[in-house]
Amino acid sequence: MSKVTLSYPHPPARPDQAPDFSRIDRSAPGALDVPPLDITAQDCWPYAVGLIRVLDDDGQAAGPWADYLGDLTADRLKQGLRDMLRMRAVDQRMQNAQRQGKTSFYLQCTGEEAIGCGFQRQLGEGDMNFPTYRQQSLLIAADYPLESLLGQLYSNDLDPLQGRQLPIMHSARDYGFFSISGNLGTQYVQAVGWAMACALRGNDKIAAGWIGDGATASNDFHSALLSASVYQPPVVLNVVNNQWAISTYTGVAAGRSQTYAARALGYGIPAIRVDGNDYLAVLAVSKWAIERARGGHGPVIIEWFTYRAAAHSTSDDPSAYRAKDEAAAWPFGDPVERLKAHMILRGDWTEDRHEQTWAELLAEVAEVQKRVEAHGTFVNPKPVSPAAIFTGVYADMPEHLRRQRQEMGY
Amino acid sequence: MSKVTLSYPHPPARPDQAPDFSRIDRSAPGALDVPPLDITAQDCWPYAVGLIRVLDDDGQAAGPWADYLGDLTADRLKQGLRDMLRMRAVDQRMQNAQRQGKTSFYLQCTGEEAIGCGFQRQLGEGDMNFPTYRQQSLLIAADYPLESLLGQLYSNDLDPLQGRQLPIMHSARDYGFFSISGNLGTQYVQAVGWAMACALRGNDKIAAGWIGDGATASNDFHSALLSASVYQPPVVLNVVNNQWAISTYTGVAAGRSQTYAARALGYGIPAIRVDGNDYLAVLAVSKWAIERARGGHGPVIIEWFTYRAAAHSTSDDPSAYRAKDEAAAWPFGDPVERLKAHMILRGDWTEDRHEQTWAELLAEVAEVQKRVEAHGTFVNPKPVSPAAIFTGVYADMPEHLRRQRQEMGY
Amino acid sequence: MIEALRSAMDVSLERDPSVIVFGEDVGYFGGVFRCTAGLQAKYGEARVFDTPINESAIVGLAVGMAAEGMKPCVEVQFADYVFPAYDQITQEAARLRHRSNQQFTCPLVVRMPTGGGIFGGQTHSQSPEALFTHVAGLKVVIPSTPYDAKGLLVAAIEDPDPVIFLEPKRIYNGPFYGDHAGTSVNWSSHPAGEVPEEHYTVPLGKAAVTRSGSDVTVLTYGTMVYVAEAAVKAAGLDAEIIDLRTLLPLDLETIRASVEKTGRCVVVHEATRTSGFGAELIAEVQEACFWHLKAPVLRVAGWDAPYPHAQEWDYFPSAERIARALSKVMED
Amino acid sequence: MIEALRSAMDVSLERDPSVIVFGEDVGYFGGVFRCTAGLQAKYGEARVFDTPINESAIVGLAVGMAAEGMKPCVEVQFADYVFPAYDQITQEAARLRHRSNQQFTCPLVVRMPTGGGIFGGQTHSQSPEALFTHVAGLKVVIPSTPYDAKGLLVAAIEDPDPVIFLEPKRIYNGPFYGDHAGTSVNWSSHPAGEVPEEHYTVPLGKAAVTRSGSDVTVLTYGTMVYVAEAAVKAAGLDAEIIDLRTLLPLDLETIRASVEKTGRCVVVHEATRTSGFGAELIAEVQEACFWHLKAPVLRVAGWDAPYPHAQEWDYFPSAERIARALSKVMED
Ligand SMILES: Cc1ncc(C[n+]2csc(CCOP(=O)(O)OP(=O)(O)O)c2C)c(N)n1
Ligand SMILES: Cc1ncc(C[n+]2csc(CCOP(=O)(O)OP(=O)(O)O)c2C)c(N)n1
Ligand SMILES: [Mg+2]
Ligand SMILES: [Mg+2]
Repeated sequence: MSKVTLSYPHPPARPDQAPDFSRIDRSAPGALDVPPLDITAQDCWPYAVGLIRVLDDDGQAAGPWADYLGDLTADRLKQGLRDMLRMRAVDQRMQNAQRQGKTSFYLQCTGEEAIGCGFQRQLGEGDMNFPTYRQQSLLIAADYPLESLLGQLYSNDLDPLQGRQLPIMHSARDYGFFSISGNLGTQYVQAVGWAMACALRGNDKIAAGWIGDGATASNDFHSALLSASVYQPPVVLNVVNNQWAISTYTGVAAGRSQTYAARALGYGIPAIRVDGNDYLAVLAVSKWAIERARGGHGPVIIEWFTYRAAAHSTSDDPSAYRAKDEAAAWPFGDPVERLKAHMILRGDWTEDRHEQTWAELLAEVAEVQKRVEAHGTFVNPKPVSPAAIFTGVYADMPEHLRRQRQEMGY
Repeated sequence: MSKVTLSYPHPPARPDQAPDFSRIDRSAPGALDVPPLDITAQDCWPYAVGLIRVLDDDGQAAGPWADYLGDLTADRLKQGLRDMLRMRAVDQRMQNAQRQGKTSFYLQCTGEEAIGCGFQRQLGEGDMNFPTYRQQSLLIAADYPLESLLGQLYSNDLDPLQGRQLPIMHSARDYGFFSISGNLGTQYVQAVGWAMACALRGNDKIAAGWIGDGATASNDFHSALLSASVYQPPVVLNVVNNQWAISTYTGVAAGRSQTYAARALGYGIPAIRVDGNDYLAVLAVSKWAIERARGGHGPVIIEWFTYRAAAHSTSDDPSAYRAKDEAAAWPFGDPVERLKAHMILRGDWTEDRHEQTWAELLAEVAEVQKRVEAHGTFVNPKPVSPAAIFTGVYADMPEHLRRQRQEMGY
Repeated sequence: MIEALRSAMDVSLERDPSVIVFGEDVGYFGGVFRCTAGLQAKYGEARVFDTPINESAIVGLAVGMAAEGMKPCVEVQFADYVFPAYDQITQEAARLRHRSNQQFTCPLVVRMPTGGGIFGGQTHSQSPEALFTHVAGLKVVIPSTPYDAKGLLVAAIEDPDPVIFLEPKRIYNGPFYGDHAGTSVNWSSHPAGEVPEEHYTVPLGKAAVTRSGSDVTVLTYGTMVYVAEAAVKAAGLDAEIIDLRTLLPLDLETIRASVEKTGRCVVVHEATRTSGFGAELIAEVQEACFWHLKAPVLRVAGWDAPYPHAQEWDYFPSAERIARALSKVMED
Repeated sequence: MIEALRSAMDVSLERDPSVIVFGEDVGYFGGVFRCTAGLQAKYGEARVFDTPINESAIVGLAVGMAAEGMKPCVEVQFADYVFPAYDQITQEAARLRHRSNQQFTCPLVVRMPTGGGIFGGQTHSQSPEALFTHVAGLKVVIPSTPYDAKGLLVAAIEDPDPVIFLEPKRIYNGPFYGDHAGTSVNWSSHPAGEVPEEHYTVPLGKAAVTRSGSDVTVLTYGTMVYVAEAAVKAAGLDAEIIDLRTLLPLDLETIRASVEKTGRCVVVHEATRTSGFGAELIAEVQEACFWHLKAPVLRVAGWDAPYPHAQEWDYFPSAERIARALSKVMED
């Protein structure tokens, strides 16, 4: 009898089972110190398999990373909370808009708001994110005009992309947000290329790559890590590990790798794993990583440990493949609730003000939504001219496209 | 002033400099023990950054890996030496044949003979290698008929591949040798797929993937490691690190990775680094790895540390990019010389017998060569029918190929 | 068509233990289009399983397995995502038999949803068939009915060579006549929507004449078979519509017979026009039927631009555009 | 042609600090074909450098750099090895301008030696141009003389959009008339072998009539320009030979003018026939010039099989095969 059998990674629970995160190690905040900016990959093992946390379960900020962050003003925290709430308001309303048939597609980042919101607030002018479709939070925290954001989602004349791209596939150069591709992974190595260009120009800008846990399996993840390891450009490579890739458990992308951060260590790139539902941990580690990159210490990988609380997209129903209420069972809670608790503990916030802010932001988004919808929705389309199909394929329109545009009647 | 500069890996010496391998760590044979077959990646760090050796500089076998190998008969050693010498004889003669214009292309594995020769002798019937173009040594040690080997190199009617492939791109299913592709890397993930098929059939066979240090940069290297990590098939993944990829120093493929073996650890695959110029170390580690795979303990990576003593191929002249006499300065010597020294030390061999064996093998190869050349060479071609272009594109020839064959006149 | 495809894999898994199905989300969940729903539960994880998101790994593993003698039928989630696997498909799978002089063969199927009409934007709408028809050693198949989908997929799985199997996702649930604003029709109302439960095959390499006529020949495949039907109706012509079903190898005989009869030809596909498969069809038609042709062969195809989201129906070759081409080709 | 290409990169590196050159073995060593020899020494490692063996990384990095505003000119060692980069080229570089509504653009050049005739076997001989001409957003260029090579490469580097730059390696050192057994000719003996040292461009999108004639039009490019010349001589016909130079966008005007004049056309390329670029040429020619055509347009192309090693000269489209097609097209 052969002793050989294949192995297939399984999630801790399927729909007929109770959520089970007992295998997840929850070391206390403060267990890991702040490494020097020039730490090498070799010394990074504890950070790559541990989890950097700042907020404890009671909402108290503690440990060396809290110290590293220094005293945060109440305004700074409110800004973070408002960013996350605004993000959530947009997600909720646009999810509904899609359900009402007003747009063809939507995709929420619920539960992951802290990551993009916190990271973006640490970036500088001219830095460039290479996001996936689930980093709309970067745009929110970059104060991207909601008109443009929603315009893209409705493919109407407020859409900066003239309706060309699927809703959620934003592009906003002036807000440090690279054009999203539907092809997973491709942006990751492009981020490294952009960062190399920054280094060659000596302009002190950095790039940030973003990728989901599932897409770390892509070839471009490898290409990116390899190139970053070889040329040492100023790039922060983010992995958002939200436990799922559509219906596929993160274990299928991880295999026997200890963590995604640990995989990066193999490439000789320092890597660090962070509680992505902890806004303060996000701020602290982002600050560290961005400073490191800008300071010429080379690339760094951050694995943001989080949970995709919502469905993959409006095309998806996770009840078919994962345990009911898994999100509620997530051992690291909800980023909004956790920051809120911290602020209340500090005396900077109250339940009432929270309710009030949420209502205010929902109203703000609703107001913008109404205005934007007047420019056309999926059920009441006022798309930009079909001639937009032909412009921008090339800088100058070649003859054959001119003929085709004519054939189309424009 | 920006603190950011890019980094470009450099070899220790260029043509105008003296060879310099001082940075290479040469721990003594015996420094590393034999890990249990079910060792995990996490415990593999010492093996992945160390170097397993058996033969010391005097030709003495020592340490736990020597013990693991057990007593080797003189015949076994002679077989190894003869394999390597036969390999070298073929390389020399075919290199010359190419220089004489008798074949379009050739490529030697000088200095790396121990690896394929030793590994192959530990494989079992039905195991399958997925080689690169520099593993002809696997064929030699599989007792592949020289007629077929040389027939392929001359693209004549003795070529099992009917002249279709570039010389050196062998294929020999019955000898456990998968069809070589000119596209670097592709075979590596195919090896994993074959191994999965073995596991699914429960046939106790294993697969062995082969890749050069340069080609570890390829996407398929990543795909292979990832898939092997996820499904845990019986596959031995070999990396032949011969310090060069054509003109490119191995550092360009390694980046800041400690070693190629260390990169594999990131994928959660046990990895081990071996002196590839030490025939006994090759035998020992191959035995261990193959036993491990066949025993159902999953994939394993071996980095064979060696040096490409010859040019990349007959199209290449390394004097343009690397230090003169670098091969001679290689701190781990020549595999033939080292095994010979060991055998002489054991009293199993003499300089005379060595000379005699070498002469004998050269004569054997020359004799076969003469016979094979009678079937046609590049200067005196007797290629198989051009109709071979059309057969085997598909199992059954479709109409359009039949028409084209007709048009060609066949 | 989804049930038909599932049934094809079901009967194949049942009959031949070397058949194996894998891809992204195809295992536990059963595929984002549900084509493999229930198969893992029925045949176990060793026969039907999920993979990491790496298309080159999916195909690369399949090549290794196929060489060993298994018959992998793998899914690429959208045809737009096949490109990371392009190297393994075109340089490896396609050539393994030839380069090894038949020592190793590569009987595998790569299934992928293709085409637009679902508001998927540029990365869920592409039609890359011509990028495979240029590659010797591959077969390229695209069904247009549930009956054909099952029969062709079974034949593809049983074929000894690698097959690219394109599934026009716009007609997964029912035929589509180009009227995107109208109500959608279900397969149950279509004769070819009926699919026998048992094993059968539809041979690769054979086209189907889905409407016979004498005025003009329409060469098309996939979703456009129905849009062409609508266009023919609109144009009021007695057109012959040929559903190619297999693009490589091409059933030139059926094409030739038709064009020799009608003397006119229009080629229709969703893919971008330049260097699309329509070009190959025209090259063959004009060579085979030159003396019968009464007018130039016209192409109706996707514009040479990325597939747009909002302007989808200006991009998608409409029945009106096809009808215009039909009328034009009749003018001469 | 190698010196011409090197000179094109040299003047571009000199003039524009955002030009950057990289690829496998292109740095210290100067490329396996020596096209970049001396450039690293002259411009430094930050401008000209070696990369790991990962074509998708090479192009992916270039896309990121180009988006930032640099002008990368990268080398893929052989066109046969471009496929790992196919995703980055076709899904990313080609569409970045369009999908971002011009926020980001992608001015990059991917250089690669293409074609056969050097006994390279199936992985050093392929001609993948048609796999790029189907992709909207790309330009596809292939020179046939040193003069054009330099001028086109400079134009490609200066072009605001991504350019696939195919270099027919068989004519790197001199024109090749298909007589593989004969002595090789050097560029020094050819008028277009002379290359000015200074900056100049040859515009993209313009074909060249390399021989004017009235009997028949030969559409071709790269190495086959010379083989076609030999064939025309052998056939004793007054053929017009058009060297397309840029395949996408195509110079249809020059083609149309010629075919309207001659009424006959033969298309020649090394790539496999089915769905090759010849198909596109024929589709356009028959549509544009139908009423002028006196005979079907014929294709002479590589057989639909992997490129063989020993049977290279049975595979490579020979002057005899072209001459046969020319005669055949004159028969009608
Ligand atoms: C190359 C490619 N393959 C497959 C897909 C289909 N796809 C879209 S999203 C997705 C899951 C991605 O999961 P992950 O990377 O974890 O990101 P998340 O959705 O969790 O944020 C898949 C498979 C794709 N877009 N691109
Ligand atoms: C995909 C691909 N890219 C580039 C090449 C060209 N090439 C052939 S061999 C080689 C170097 C390989 O070096 P390495 O993997 O270290 O193997 P070695 O020759 O040292 O045995 C290169 C770049 C190729 N064959 N395939
Ligand atoms: Mg995920
Ligand atoms: Mg090497």
